[in-house]
Amino acid sequence: MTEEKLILKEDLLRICDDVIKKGDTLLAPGKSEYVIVKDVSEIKLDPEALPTKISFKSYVFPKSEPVLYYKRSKNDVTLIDADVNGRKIVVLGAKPCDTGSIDIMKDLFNWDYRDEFFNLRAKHFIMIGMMCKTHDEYCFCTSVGCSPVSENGSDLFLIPLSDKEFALRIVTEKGREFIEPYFRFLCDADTKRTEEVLSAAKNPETAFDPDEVHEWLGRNFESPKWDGIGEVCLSCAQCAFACPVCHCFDIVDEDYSYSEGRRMKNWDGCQFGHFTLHASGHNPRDIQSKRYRQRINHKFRYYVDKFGKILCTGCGRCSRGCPVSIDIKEIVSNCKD
Amino acid sequence: MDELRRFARELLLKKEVAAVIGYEQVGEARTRPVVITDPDECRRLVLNEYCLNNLVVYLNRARIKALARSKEGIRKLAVVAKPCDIRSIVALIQENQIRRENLMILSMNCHGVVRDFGCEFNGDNLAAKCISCNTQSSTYADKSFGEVREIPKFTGKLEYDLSEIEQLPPSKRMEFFREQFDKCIKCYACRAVCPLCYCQRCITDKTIPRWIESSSHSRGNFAWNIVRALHLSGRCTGCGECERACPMDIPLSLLNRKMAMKSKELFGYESGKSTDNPTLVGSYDQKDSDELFM
Amino acid sequence: MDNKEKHIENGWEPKIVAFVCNWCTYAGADLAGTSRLKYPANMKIIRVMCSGAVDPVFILKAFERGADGVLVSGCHPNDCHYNAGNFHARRRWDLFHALLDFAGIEKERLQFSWISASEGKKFADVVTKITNDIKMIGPFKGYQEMNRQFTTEFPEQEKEKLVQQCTEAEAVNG
Amino acid sequence: MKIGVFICHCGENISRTVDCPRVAETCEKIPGVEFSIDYKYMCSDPGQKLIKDAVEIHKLDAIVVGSCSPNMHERTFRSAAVAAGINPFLVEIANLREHCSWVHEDVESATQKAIELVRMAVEKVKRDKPLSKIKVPVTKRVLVIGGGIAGIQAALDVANAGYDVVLVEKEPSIGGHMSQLSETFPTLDCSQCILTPRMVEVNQHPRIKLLTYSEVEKIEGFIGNFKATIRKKARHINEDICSGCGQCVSKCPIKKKAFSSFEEGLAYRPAVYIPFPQAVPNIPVIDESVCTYYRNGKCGMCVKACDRQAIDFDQKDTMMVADVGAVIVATGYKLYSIGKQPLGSKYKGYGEYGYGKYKDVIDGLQFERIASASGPTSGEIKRPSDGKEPKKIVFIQCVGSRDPAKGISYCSKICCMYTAKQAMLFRHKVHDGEAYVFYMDIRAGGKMYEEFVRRAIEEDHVNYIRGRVSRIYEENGKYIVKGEDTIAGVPVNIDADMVVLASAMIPHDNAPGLAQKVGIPYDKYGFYNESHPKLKPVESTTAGVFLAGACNAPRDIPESVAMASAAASKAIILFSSDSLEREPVVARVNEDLCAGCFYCRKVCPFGAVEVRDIKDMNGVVYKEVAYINQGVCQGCGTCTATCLSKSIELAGFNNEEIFAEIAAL
Repeated sequence: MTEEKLILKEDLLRICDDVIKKGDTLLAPGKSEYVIVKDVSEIKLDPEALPTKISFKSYVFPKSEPVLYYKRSKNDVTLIDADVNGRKIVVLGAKPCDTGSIDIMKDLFNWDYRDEFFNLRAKHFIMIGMMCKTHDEYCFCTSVGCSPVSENGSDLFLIPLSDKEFALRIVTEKGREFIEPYFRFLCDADTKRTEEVLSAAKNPETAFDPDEVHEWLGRNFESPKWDGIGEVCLSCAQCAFACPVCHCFDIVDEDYSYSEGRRMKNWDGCQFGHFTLHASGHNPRDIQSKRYRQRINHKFRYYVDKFGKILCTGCGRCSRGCPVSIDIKEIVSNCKD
Repeated sequence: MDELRRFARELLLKKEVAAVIGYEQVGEARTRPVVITDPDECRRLVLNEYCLNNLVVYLNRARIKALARSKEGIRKLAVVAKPCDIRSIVALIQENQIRRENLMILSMNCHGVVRDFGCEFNGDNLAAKCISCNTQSSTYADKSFGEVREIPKFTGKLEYDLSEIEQLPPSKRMEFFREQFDKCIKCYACRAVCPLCYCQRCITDKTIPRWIESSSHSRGNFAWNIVRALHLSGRCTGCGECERACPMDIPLSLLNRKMAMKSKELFGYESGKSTDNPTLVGSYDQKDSDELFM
Repeated sequence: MDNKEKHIENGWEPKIVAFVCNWCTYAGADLAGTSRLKYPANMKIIRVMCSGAVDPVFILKAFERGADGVLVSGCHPNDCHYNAGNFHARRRWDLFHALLDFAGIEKERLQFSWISASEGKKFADVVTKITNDIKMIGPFKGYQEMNRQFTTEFPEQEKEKLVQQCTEAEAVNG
Repeated sequence: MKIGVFICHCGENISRTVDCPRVAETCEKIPGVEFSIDYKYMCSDPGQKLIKDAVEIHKLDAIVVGSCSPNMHERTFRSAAVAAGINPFLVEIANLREHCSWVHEDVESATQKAIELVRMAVEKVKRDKPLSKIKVPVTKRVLVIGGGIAGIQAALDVANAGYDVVLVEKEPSIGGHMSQLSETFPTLDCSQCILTPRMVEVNQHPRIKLLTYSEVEKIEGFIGNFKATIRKKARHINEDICSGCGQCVSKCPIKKKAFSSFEEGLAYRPAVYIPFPQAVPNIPVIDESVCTYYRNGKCGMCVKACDRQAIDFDQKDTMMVADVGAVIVATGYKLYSIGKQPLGSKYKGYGEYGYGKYKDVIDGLQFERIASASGPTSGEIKRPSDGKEPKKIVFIQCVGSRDPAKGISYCSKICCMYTAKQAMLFRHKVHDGEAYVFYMDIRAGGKMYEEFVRRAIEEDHVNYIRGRVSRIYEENGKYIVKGEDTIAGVPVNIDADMVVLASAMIPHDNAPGLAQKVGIPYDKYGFYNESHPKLKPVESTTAGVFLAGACNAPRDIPESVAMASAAASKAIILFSSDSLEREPVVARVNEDLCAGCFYCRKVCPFGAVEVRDIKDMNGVVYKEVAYINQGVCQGCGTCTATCLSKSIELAGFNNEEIFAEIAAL
């Protein structure tokens, strides 16, 4: 259904301005995270920028959100559901390695219990992806089935033709609905130029074959390779929290007075020592190597087995931000005999 | 660098140490901590401006401590440490976490490090802690490597100026910190990289009672960041790893630096100076200021 | 109209918590009572054994629970029932106070005193002073804004009120 | 958990400003509260019965009483709870009287506050854990520090009750200041005549181990189980051999190098000396600082003189450890006798009185020696400067005492009496002598004390002048005392032959040092604090450490003796059972989570934190953790607040309970 148009940057910004004026949330990559744009002058739309330090995950799966509220009375507890903020969120200029993240997570949030919070937010997302024109030593989107020009997950997709013009591809019906009111800004596409630009994309070299990794992981649950990583990793959750598709969470009850409180859903990280700590005191993943093994297995084996998708977009955020420079690409590449 | 590799290799060959904790190069402008037990692997060791990590944090890790433990007792661990990192060693010794006799400190004569990986080493990109550094080499170490060279003059600009923030009215300061802390996602990278955050279970992970709300809402974030700074008051040695590790770019060292200044101003105490000093918290002077008290 | 009047006009009464040691200040507060001294009813006391046992996180918790001000009070230096608990406490508070001050929490929000068992008058004076201080600077907005994030009103409370009104009405109407 | 709430009206004391029925009614709605009631007098028998009945009928697990301060009736209600079958630590008191009804006037706000106080108590009691008392064994031996009259009395009382005593005295002989006194007020009986038999009794008592010339180095442990380390200083005389014949003393060639401290500097003593003839033990000491042997390795006259070869120049200080169950501190006092303010002293001197400058301006203790039959003048009143008999003596009271400007605000209590005594003695010995006393007030409260002072004035014609002396200076061999008679309102000039200063009693210089070793608090002067000024006058705040005599405050002899006997009886009470019961409010470490930083150990005022090794399978230590000795811990909780990982909890005040209270605000 893809239809291609041409749009000038200034017109694109006009559309953005309108989005803001309408009171919808406009997200764009900022210095270290996706930020809510208050004024279009803040928008950079730089295809050569590296991925932000963390993805826009928190707008669809917040770092902390109330699930319900409770109030204790003498012989009873009253519950109130938390209402989900289903406001429209427009993400402008998302990297191809980010755009698909919601689709990947969607399976997890819907396979058994349908997470209304996630679904409602995801439904209101308008994803405007943009072709990526750079990569560094940590990027490996091509190894996990993604690419700098992938439209996967985007409702609209931008291809920068010059500083001033973009090719705009309408990828989904949702994208079309969004852009229809602004059709007056769109011109006819110069598909040849677009193709040229796309073919000049700098693909990161393929580092590994996910199928081989999958197969190797199945055979090497116990492998001395995990030990070395266990010694260096310091067990923080930077990797998990920066990751566009890591989705583990913790449920805690939080009193805010002696009788009232709320049940919160908070991000959790599998590298934390107490992530799997049982109430009995037993911890099945008591040492760091087991925890890192879990991380890799979850991403490249378990998730694939369960949902047929790799739980990784190859954005390289976890490696770039790792305080001790652990490189997931390097580790996964080494997952072979 | 070669000297370090040779020396470390010898240590392992002679079984004087159980392991060497050092840096290896990964990429052009980045190093990674490495734990070496095989003498031949010592060729991976490097010493340069990209040796950012404070490796002292590893000395107190259960996994690393286990390496040093054998049936015969406890063997030494060798650690590569910048002179500023050695202050963390001193602090850990003061707090009974490690023993000097179980350590082989391999120090580097340091001429400054970059503020973050991937930067070119020059005056613009000098790490904040190196700007006014006056300990380029250490006498506490067992051996020092490399030559002493001058630290480049800082020509960059710090994002946040402590004295400017101090001068803001209280409500503005609270606003500033709340805004900064609101960014926090509670990944606890700051805690993980801190050599002095060695608790078996951090106060923030305690659930009965819940000391610090684990949620990353404003209140939970404020409490966590304040308590983190409080627990490091008079202990933090200013290695700045927390701030570097923070994926959300929260200026954590502002608080640490402020508390270090206060410790000095109120009690004349500087952390990590000498193992003979009593710790700031845990000791008292009858003459401590009574100004706060009605 | 000064701040204090403004805040009082809104019908606002500050909520103040005191963490006091069992031996000196708690007994001092008892003495204020036996001496029938009068002070504002805004402060509630939480008794601990020694001022050295008050964790700074207690104070953050108190703010989280809506306290507008906190007092920590113990024995005078050298009078500590446990010899040195208050000396350790003093150092801790010096640091903590500096930290909160830097983080932008007004100095009046967290106050400290030494009140002995014989200083009932001082206790009453201190409570009066801190209550006035807090009335002056008003509700602790900084923390209360944080508290309000993700909170919800329970309609049930409204229901209760309604029920009460109805029963009252019935009573009036016979 | 089912909680009962009991709101007391305290007659009208609470109900006058707190609407008690409303409090009880409102609190009934708190989740967990099964039963709630108000009553006129909860502490009365019917009130307690009400509690017991409610527990039975409503099957309550814990109770909250809204009443007076826990300091008043916590015990009462805990006993009532025990009688009803509830653990006493599942009782919480909401202080509705002292902290609420008595201090507030507005019924509405006081009632609201009362509800909140009860709510806090309810939330705390929900989290309270049942606790039981801790039993600690007792070592039935007492350490007495100080061998003055108080220490002697305490030692004898304890020993006579059948328990062992270790008596430590820092001087070569016991006896203290009392052995220096001439006669004692108000009976004028000879001090040594009444003291010496007791000193001998101490020395011969089979249950008393006497350690003179010894000092306490440190005391560890806790009530019932102290471990005292004592330094026995080298006398350089083998005590086991020495017969006390005194040959060495008389042969010592050093005659005029060292002043006798027993004689208060009014006489010399040799390098090897017995402080005074009645000394116990009667064994000399060699003063290394003046002995020729220690100065140049020669001499040895004493060695030759001693036919039992008891001289041992190589003797070293020795350390010994005594296990004791109780400590009685009876370290006494010294006199404030500062002419000028010495460096580092907190007291300003009395330079204007010429003490230290004029030889005939002396202090009270020096006069005692001059008046003593065994003193340097054999009891004849003579001036230290020229040995002449003084005809006119001015006694000045309150030198130092009651003078905040000089650093001492308190009254030294004994000076009025001893000045009267000294003036009287002077008049008895020098019949044509004139005695003048400058006083501020005469404080003669005590049996026969006032009569005694009146006797000095009326029978012995001592001239009492109410007023202060401004200055003393020497003129033509006389000391001109310039003062004021504030009753007559005229200046007074007296040309005295001698001046006696009744200087203040102050603690020994090292009193704070010893207090820190023993672990007891002291006041700003250095006097040791009693646990309660009225009800626990001989207990220190450290359990098992008792106080006797002037180390606590200025005391005269009968008071010191009474206090000593009281302290002894406290120790004996302690020994009356084989183990002690302690309140279970103690701290406990979670060893799994302890990171072994030992900040708790650094802050513990009682040394209760020990190091415990956690070993791996091979027996190699992989972790050191803190362990709190339940017997030593006094339950202050300072460690709990210091612990960074919150791995310590104080029973009865644990963090969860306090958090619950905060939440209930």
